[in-house]
Amino acid sequence: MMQVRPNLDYEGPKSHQHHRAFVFGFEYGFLKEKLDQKEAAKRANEQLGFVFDIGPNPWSKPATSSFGCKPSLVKMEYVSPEGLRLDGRRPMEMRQIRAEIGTVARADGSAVFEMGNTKVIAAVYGPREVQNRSQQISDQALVRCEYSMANFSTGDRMRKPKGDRRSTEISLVIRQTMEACILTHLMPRSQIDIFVQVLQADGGTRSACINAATLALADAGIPMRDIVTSCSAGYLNSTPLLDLNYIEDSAGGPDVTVGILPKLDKVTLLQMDAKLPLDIFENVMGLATEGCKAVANYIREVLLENTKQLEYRRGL
Amino acid sequence: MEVDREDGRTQNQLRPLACSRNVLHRAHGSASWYQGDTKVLAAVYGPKAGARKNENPEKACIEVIWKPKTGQTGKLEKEYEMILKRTLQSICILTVNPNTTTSIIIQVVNDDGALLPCAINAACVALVDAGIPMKHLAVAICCCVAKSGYVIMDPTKLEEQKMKSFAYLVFPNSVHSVLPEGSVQGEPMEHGIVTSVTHGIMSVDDYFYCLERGCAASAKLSDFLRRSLQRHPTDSSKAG
Amino acid sequence: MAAKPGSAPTTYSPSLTQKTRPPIFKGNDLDWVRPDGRGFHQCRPAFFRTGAVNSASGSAYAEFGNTKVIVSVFGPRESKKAMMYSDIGRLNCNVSYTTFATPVRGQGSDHKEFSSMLHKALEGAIMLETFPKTTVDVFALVLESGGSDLPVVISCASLALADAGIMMYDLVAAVSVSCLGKNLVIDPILEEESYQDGSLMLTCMPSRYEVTQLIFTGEWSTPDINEAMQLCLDACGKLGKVMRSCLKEATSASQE
Amino acid sequence: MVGLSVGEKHFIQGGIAQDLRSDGRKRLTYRPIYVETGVIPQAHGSARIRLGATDVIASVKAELGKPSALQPDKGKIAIYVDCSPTAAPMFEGRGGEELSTELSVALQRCLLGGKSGSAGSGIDPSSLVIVEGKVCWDLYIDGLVISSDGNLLDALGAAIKAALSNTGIPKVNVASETSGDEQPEVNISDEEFLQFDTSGIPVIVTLTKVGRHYIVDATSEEESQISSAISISINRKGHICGLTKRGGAGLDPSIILDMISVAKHVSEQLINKLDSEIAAAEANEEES
Amino acid sequence: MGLPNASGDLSTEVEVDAFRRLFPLRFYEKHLSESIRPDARPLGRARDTTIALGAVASANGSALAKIGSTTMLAAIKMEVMTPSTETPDEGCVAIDFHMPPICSPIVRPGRPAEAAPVVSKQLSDTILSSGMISLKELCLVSGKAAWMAYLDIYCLDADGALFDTALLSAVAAFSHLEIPVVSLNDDGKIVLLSEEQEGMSEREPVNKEKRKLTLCSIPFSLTCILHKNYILADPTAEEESIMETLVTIVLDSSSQLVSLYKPGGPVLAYTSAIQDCIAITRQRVKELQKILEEAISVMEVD
Repeated sequence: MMQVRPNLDYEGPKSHQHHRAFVFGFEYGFLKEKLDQKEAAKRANEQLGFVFDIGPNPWSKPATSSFGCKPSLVKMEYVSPEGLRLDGRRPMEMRQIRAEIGTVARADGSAVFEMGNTKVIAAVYGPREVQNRSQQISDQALVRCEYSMANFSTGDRMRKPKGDRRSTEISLVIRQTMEACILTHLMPRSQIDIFVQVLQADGGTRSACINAATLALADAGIPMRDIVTSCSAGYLNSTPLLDLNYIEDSAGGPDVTVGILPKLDKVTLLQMDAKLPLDIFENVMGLATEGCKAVANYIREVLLENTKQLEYRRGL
Repeated sequence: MEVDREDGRTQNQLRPLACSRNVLHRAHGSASWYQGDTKVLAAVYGPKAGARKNENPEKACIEVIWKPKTGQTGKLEKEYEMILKRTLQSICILTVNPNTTTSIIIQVVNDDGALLPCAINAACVALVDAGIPMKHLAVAICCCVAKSGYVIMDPTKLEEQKMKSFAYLVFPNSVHSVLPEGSVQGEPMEHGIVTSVTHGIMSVDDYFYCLERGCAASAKLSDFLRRSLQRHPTDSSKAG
Repeated sequence: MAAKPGSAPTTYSPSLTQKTRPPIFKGNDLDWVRPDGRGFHQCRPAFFRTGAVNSASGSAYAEFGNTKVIVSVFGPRESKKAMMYSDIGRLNCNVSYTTFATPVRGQGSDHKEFSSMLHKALEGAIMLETFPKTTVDVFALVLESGGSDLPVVISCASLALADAGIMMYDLVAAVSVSCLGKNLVIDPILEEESYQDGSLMLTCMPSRYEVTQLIFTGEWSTPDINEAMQLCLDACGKLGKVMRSCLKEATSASQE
Repeated sequence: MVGLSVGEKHFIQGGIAQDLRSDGRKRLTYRPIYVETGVIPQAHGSARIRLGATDVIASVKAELGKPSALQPDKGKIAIYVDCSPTAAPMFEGRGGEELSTELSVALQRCLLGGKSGSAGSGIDPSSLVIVEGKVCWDLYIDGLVISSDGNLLDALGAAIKAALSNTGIPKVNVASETSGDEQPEVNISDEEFLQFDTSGIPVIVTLTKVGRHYIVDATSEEESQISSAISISINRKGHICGLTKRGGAGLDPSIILDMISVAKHVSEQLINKLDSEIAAAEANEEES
Repeated sequence: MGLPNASGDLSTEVEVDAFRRLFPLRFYEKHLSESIRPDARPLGRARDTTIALGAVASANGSALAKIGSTTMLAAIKMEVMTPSTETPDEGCVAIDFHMPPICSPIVRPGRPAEAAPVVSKQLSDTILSSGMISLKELCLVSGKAAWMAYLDIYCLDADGALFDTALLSAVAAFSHLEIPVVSLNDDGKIVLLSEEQEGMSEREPVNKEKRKLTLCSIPFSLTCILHKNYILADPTAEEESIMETLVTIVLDSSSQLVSLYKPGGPVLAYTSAIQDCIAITRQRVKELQKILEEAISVMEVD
């Protein structure tokens, strides 16, 4: 089987004024056929190659940003007849991903993870002594997680107090997902803190946070069963769409977030809101899973590169 | 002095009473108490290890949480919590389980007048159901004073609003025991008031008249309470 | 019954018909008068009294013109926050306003900024090592705000600490100066503060001649800073004397 | 916050006394400053500053608002700082609030000047007014501490300065004159952006007094040795635009004046360094 | 120490203090059997009571009331609101009671005292149901504008009998209240008329007559402790914490019962005890009425 591999040589677009979708473009052709014959057949008619400058760009002008106002739910076209999405991506195309390890110097492990315009930082502290004695667990490590959003992360400046319901819920989701992959029994009576900070939110923050947390945990050298990677997919205009951005996410359609342990080939996280027929759900979930695998490959490469650097620095 | 009441009751007539206990499975003790359309559910948890906040090495602590039917707890609920707490503290034997906390949760199911008395009665049954040591039972009743001076018992919400003033009174249930009667100056114990809360202006004489009538009506309530407690916990009792 | 709970109608406080009040001074006009007729370098008469709150370990009341402040000190007592062992004591400060303190009805909430400033102004003067593992709480309530609130709170708090018998190196006196146009006015009132171009607040221990806290806003040149600081230091010295005599009176009164 | 042994404390203090700090710097040298602008695309202006292991982001967002009744000819500027728990576990939950408020207040004081808003302010609030008494820009400046290794205030001050230089506010055309209480209609231009004159924005220099000496740009190890510190904001003209004292111990007034003159000297170099870094970052951003 | 056997000898004084802390109830009962209280009061006597009107310049009406060392500061601010459609010609009174951390060692910042909302509710119930204020007097322009009187009471020092002192300060603040002269401007908003404008302004003030509220049947209250057969009037905080049965009686100036409040307590209140309490309260109401009248006359002389 062919590897789905992000184009690592490609340097990301410096200016978001000319934001384009380009990652995975060609490679995803294979995925598609494998995934969904019907979709592939539909797609066969389409032109190959990229068509730039299509669709409004939500990031271009903050003052007049369509980002703040929710697009109306009534029949909006999220996929053009040519089969392109609002930001110019194809339905099965992921946004560009980029990761960097070791961005917070004082943390035990840290990473930045970007999916298109979504950008999150994760920092891991621990394993260390449990701060609150009453929470100590005698036979395994205590994993804690806090998710917070920067005031400037959304289009409209948000002024939510810390610890609102959404943040608490996402904190819990991330904690449970990460707890499942950390070998907590190796570190009894200790505590591991995972802090994720969203710098820019453009849909899929949940997935981005989990990916960033995985990298940060790996950077901190915390023993894990496997890395966890996550990706979301949705279903709009009767088309399954991979890696929804904010506008697609707020369209109100179904949104499936999947987290997998790629090596063990197990699902650790599966969330969906809104309803979806079972057969379509399988398609969408399958698409998200493939996205996860693509992310996993990229993360593995980043980690490998990081290890090589470490080796080099040590003079090995 | 004949009074027309909307539901055709006489002045001293109470609404139909209903009481069932052990209605919740997770709680240590629970009860529901209906007075006409006013319905209150009470649950008791405890005695459990004392929370640090209200630790007392000599006495048990009682904590009341009042859940209104809708909305959030405001000042009114805080006041009710305080009155209930003080009332229940005075009927429980606190020295048996020192350094413990007993929580009583009151959930208002429906309010159709005389809410606080109804809640006190429900809490009382729930405490018995949980087996919390008590000195005696308490029965609570609401008396309304009209502008023309007559007094009615156990008003509905509509009557409560129409009347000039009303008083919530809590009387102790008479103790049938071998112990010497705990009374002073020759007055029987059930004439003493545990709690009294009034609202609106009334003359002092009106108040004493309320006391007298309330005390008489409380005897009926008291009987019902005793009867329903003697019954098997699961079957509910009804009275007219 | 009469009050309808839950329905809080929006209210406003009626304003004067004249749109804007004339500013208290004009541009570069050098001979304007302060609204209360004081000289530029003249402070308001200060009134202090200790022992205003019986249930506190120590307390003081201060009145500077319309600025009225009560400070209570509790402790040293057990730390409420489960803190780690510490061989020095903890100082906990809180400043709040009454709802009617300001001309427009406020929320009466805590003033976090002032709380932390009060903490910083006092911590250098208190011998924290004399009450290890425990906390001293300093709570201030501004009954009426008439300008220079923070300096009054700080001076009053140090008197309350003295009244509570907390060991200190010295009293802390605080004075602020406002810069209006080219003039420096000491101990500004609320109206002057709302027009100020810059301000300086200095808290010091008068007998030790040490500055515990210093805050500037606005644009200052070095000679201006020298002048303003000297002004404040002199005023703090005088204020220190008033505070000292208040304490002496209180002790002599209790001995009688 | 930082637990140090007696030996480590002596090492730091001794190094400072000998003008050679543990990272090889002199007492009055800053760590290298890295400036990156335009890091938050959806803001009107943003910048990220790294000072050793201290890493902060500042963003500027403008929203249309109404001027306050007291000052109808001025826009509003607000500074909020948030300490992300990624910087230190103690900022978790509400733990960072205290420091956040302290930093926000100090920055407001150091960068926005007095209440009248004209003197000592880096930005002239009257330049934000569109229609007097009716429409103005409300400028929200948000700071975020991502990683902290001392000297947060100076770093945030520099980040805000860089973010403001990076800021372009859309030009607004007032459609037609309206009378009375009506809000005038405004058109926000897509093409034309207004830049701020940022030359007047002061820089913040924090001088930490350790023993008898002052150091700039203290790391968190060094900050734990504070007897007292003074943060001074100084503009290009050499005027003091704000000052806050931190740390409890009392200081003799003459020492404060001495510290101010030292800070003035340091600020000249810092302003030049920062300006050239910002210019380089801007050029870098435009290039790509 | 108002102890009969405290002869100024330091060692006995320390012992008495220790006894008071260790066995507070026995300490009190010893006193009660002698018909005296530790602060040298007879059982039925209230502590010294003072009222100072106009303590806060920034409010429209204010008063400082002290009973013993319990101190309350009440202030009223008048704001304008649009009356509700059901009651177009009535204003509104909003009453709030605060216990800031300065008043007692029990209260900590951030966590409001348990007693505060309860006293707050009791106060607004009592004041509004007593009929002391006619809400119609607060009307400015029927259906358009009416006064909203914000009454905030701050406890500055808590030493028992919180409700009594708070009610006294509230009543005093209302009697000090001076309603500002206002007029209606062209936009339908109420604006303030300054004194020099009053004569020459083309706009007629809408409330020239109504500068003071007429207070009819003012309520006064007294809290008593029931302990065995003793009745202790006006308890201190220490007494309240030791003997837990409290009865608060509110009577108005025409001796009508506004509230009789006994929230539980180990001692049962029999008719005779209640009658005794009411009798003491009647006397206390007369006392308080006199103190309030004196405070007002002092104010008017100034």
